[in-house]
Amino acid sequence: MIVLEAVSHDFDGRPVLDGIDLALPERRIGVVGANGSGKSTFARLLNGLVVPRAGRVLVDGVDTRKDVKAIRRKVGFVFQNPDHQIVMPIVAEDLAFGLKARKVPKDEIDARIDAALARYQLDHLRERPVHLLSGGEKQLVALSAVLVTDPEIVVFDEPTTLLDLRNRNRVAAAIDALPHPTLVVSHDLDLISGFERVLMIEDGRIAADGLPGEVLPFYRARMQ
Amino acid sequence: MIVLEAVSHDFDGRPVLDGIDLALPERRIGVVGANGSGKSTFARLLNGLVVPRAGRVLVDGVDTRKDVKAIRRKVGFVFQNPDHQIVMPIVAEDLAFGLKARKVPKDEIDARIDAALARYQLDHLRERPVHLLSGGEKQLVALSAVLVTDPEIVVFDEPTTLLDLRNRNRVAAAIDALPHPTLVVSHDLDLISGFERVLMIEDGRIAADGLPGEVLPFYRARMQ
Amino acid sequence: MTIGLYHPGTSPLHRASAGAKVAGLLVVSLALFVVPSIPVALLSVPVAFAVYLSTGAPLRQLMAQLRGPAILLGLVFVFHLAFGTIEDGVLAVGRFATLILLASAVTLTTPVSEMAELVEWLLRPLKPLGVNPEKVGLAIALAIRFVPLISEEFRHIREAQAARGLAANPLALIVPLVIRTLKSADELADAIEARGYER
Amino acid sequence: MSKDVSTRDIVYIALFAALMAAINLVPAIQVGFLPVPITAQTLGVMLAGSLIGAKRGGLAILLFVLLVALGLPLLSGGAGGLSVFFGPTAGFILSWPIAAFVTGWLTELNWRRMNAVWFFVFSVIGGVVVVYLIGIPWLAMVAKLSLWDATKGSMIFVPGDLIKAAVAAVIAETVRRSYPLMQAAR
Ligand SMILES: Nc1ncnc2c1ncn2[C@@H]1O[C@H](COP(=O)(O)OP(=O)(O)OP(=O)(O)O)[C@@H](O)[C@H]1O
Ligand SMILES: Nc1ncnc2c1ncn2[C@@H]1O[C@H](COP(=O)(O)OP(=O)(O)OP(=O)(O)O)[C@@H](O)[C@H]1O
Ligand SMILES: O=C(O)CCCC[C@@H]1SC[C@@H]2NC(=O)N[C@@H]21
Ligand SMILES: [Mg+2]
Ligand SMILES: [Mg+2]
Repeated sequence: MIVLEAVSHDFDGRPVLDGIDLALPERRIGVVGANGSGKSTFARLLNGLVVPRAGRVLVDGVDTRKDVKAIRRKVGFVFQNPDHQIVMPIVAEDLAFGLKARKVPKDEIDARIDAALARYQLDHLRERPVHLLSGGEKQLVALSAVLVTDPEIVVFDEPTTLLDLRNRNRVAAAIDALPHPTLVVSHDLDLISGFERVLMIEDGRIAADGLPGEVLPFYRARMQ
Repeated sequence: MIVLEAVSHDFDGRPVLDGIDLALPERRIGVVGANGSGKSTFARLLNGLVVPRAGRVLVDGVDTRKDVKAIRRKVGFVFQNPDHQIVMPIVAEDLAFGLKARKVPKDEIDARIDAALARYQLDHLRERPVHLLSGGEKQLVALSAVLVTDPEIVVFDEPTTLLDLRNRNRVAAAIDALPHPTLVVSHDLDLISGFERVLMIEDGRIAADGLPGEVLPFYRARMQ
Repeated sequence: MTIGLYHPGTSPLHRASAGAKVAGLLVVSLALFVVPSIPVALLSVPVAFAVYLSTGAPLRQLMAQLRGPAILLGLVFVFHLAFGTIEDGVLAVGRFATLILLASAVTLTTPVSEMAELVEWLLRPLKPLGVNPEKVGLAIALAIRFVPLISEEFRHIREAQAARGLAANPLALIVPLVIRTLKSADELADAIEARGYER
Repeated sequence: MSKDVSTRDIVYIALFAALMAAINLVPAIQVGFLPVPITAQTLGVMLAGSLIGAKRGGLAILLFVLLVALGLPLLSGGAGGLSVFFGPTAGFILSWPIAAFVTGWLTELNWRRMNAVWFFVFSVIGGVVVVYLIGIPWLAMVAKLSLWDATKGSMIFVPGDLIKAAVAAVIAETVRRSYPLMQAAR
């Protein structure tokens, strides 16, 4: 479970998050909000990429400020642009990257890569150079590279904006099928319309919080 | 008016557009299609960025193969990612850049920049660094930089995919309000649902062509 | 990976380890400079040429790679004929021809990834000095990863500017290219940390 | 790479090494039977120093040299591999990391007053003077030329090198105004 206690943050003195208190026991959480409202900052809190100026962020009881290593192991993070999170030039090497960082033994690495690729029928891409994949394939590889490290929670920051409709549907289905608790930041409201809970951020505060059926129409109206 | 006569194109021998005949007298034209179906190639034909292997493309009677300079002056092109077309660090400098390339006199440049920025209430951004603007502001600056050169037709290739709802709405309103004939390639079907004509491209051919009310439901069904 | 000048094959050199090949190259270059003997210099060239041919790369590629060095060696030889002794000329040309042939043979038969591993291994003793071989390995992989990203960005930018009626202008191309790729680099750095990479 | 090189530094280093490789798409010019080509790549050396500073810029170009040694075809005419380091241009190539470091060091020292003119001056000091100081003696040694002849022959590079320094200066100044990198890094 994710817990935020009186979390505030600013960049160069400009407040971005402002006294947020939240407990998020749900398994499917969506986050919406305007450009610059603080969504990405909020998501980055959850795996310690951003450490708040004030307050605490706890993931399953672990403080992100105190044990970054444990947090990185617990929280997988999928970014908007797969091109900017795939580190190695070959698909299999990239999946191995996170495992090597965690000092997983060599033979186990191979088995885990096989399993992760099989999950989305990506086996045939194993030895392919990343830059020749389609956008949707790249995003699924990026997701596999996160799942292969066995996180407990997966956070997505706008994972479908760069994809076309068909690729978007492929990634949306993958997110739907995840057994992990998941938090998704997205401008694509359809993507989160079936979630258990949606937060709307405005000027660094939670301006709405509830079922998608309540929050999304409110957000749509606000954006007119 | 845009006219295509028996236009075919291939990249490295792989056919991408296949014998397209079209006359497009409408003032609002939308183009939809799956990833890789040839939409961007189609759009690029219209301002000579792509010269077809076979057939001719005429814009107001000018052949894109024969007079690229005239075509570039006639057809303004706005891309998906404004970062690619923005050259100079400051908004006003960037708007001036295209005018200088066209040898517009200095005092006229200033007046035209003022007018272009005023159109979308961007006056306050005149001296701002472009790379610190929000996505929507950037896309509107990119559009202004195209309009400032006074094109006769404006082509958009997925102009809203990177934007949040509010910025998307802002850009959509800007497109709606354009006095120019406009062609928009987009995965955002709402954006073109009020247009006069929609083309659906599939495997390099026009698979559907008509009113949005006819073409869009057909396309949606195809993408499931 | 089969990028670079590496030419895949099954020759004895292909099967030898990268470390052995580079060590061999070092020993031969030292020996050639320590022993200034005309017969050795004369003999070593055909031997090195045989090694070069044994890589099994297409003859045309092999010959094309030698054109540049051959011209230079010709110049050096003429210089010695004019201002020095024939012996010195033979010695100098023989040494360089041997070394260039052997070095090319090593490059042709060793994949870049194996070379990178060798570098990481070689740097290990420097750890106490603060050199981190794993970081060097990461930098190599990232540079290879960046090349297609840069060319993709470059293509987008060139197109967008042609569309704005801007003729190819190096300033107009490189400024957005640098800024866009720097932004990608920032995001990539975040992703590397998010994926649990330890500094 | 030393301990105080952060993950972000590594990514920048890799990026500028890759930019060096990309600049190689501008074809080099081979003059007469001179064994050294006129190349656009020193532009990358100057930019690395000007934009990411001494340590990172120098390491970026060093990484590029390492990639060449590993067998990637990143030099003019698609040359690469270990044999390059026995050739007449090896001195120039090995001078590049030092050149980037010097340009970067001067840029960092004078960061507050940087403008296009200073970027030009520092690009010339690093990317031309340092490069010639190391490259020309090496060329003389390998090609068995007198130092004087090698220097005279190398004067053919001067116009191109000055143009590259000017281009680097305008680019660095424009980037400095749009994306304040060096400040963020310190
Ligand atoms: N590293 C940073 N340094 C300075 N300011 C930052 C930084 N990261 C974000 N900001 C600023 O903080 C505010 C919130 O940014 P954030 O990225 O969280 O917004 P967002 O809701 O994700 O927006 P978007 O929809 O554009 O992704 C913005 O004004 C942004 O400019
Ligand atoms: N410059 C190019 N060189 C080689 N192939 C290309 C080039 N541009 C496009 N293609 C190929 O042509 C086909 C059509 O591409 P195009 O960009 O027109 O598709 P699209 O419909 O715009 O797709 P998307 O929705 O992804 O933008 C694709 O298979 C693409 O890979
Ligand atoms: O590509 C290579 O093999 C290295 C070429 C070195 C060329 C030197 S660098 C300084 C001087 N300026 C040029 O344009 N060429 C030379
Ligand atoms: Mg965001
Ligand atoms: Mg497209």
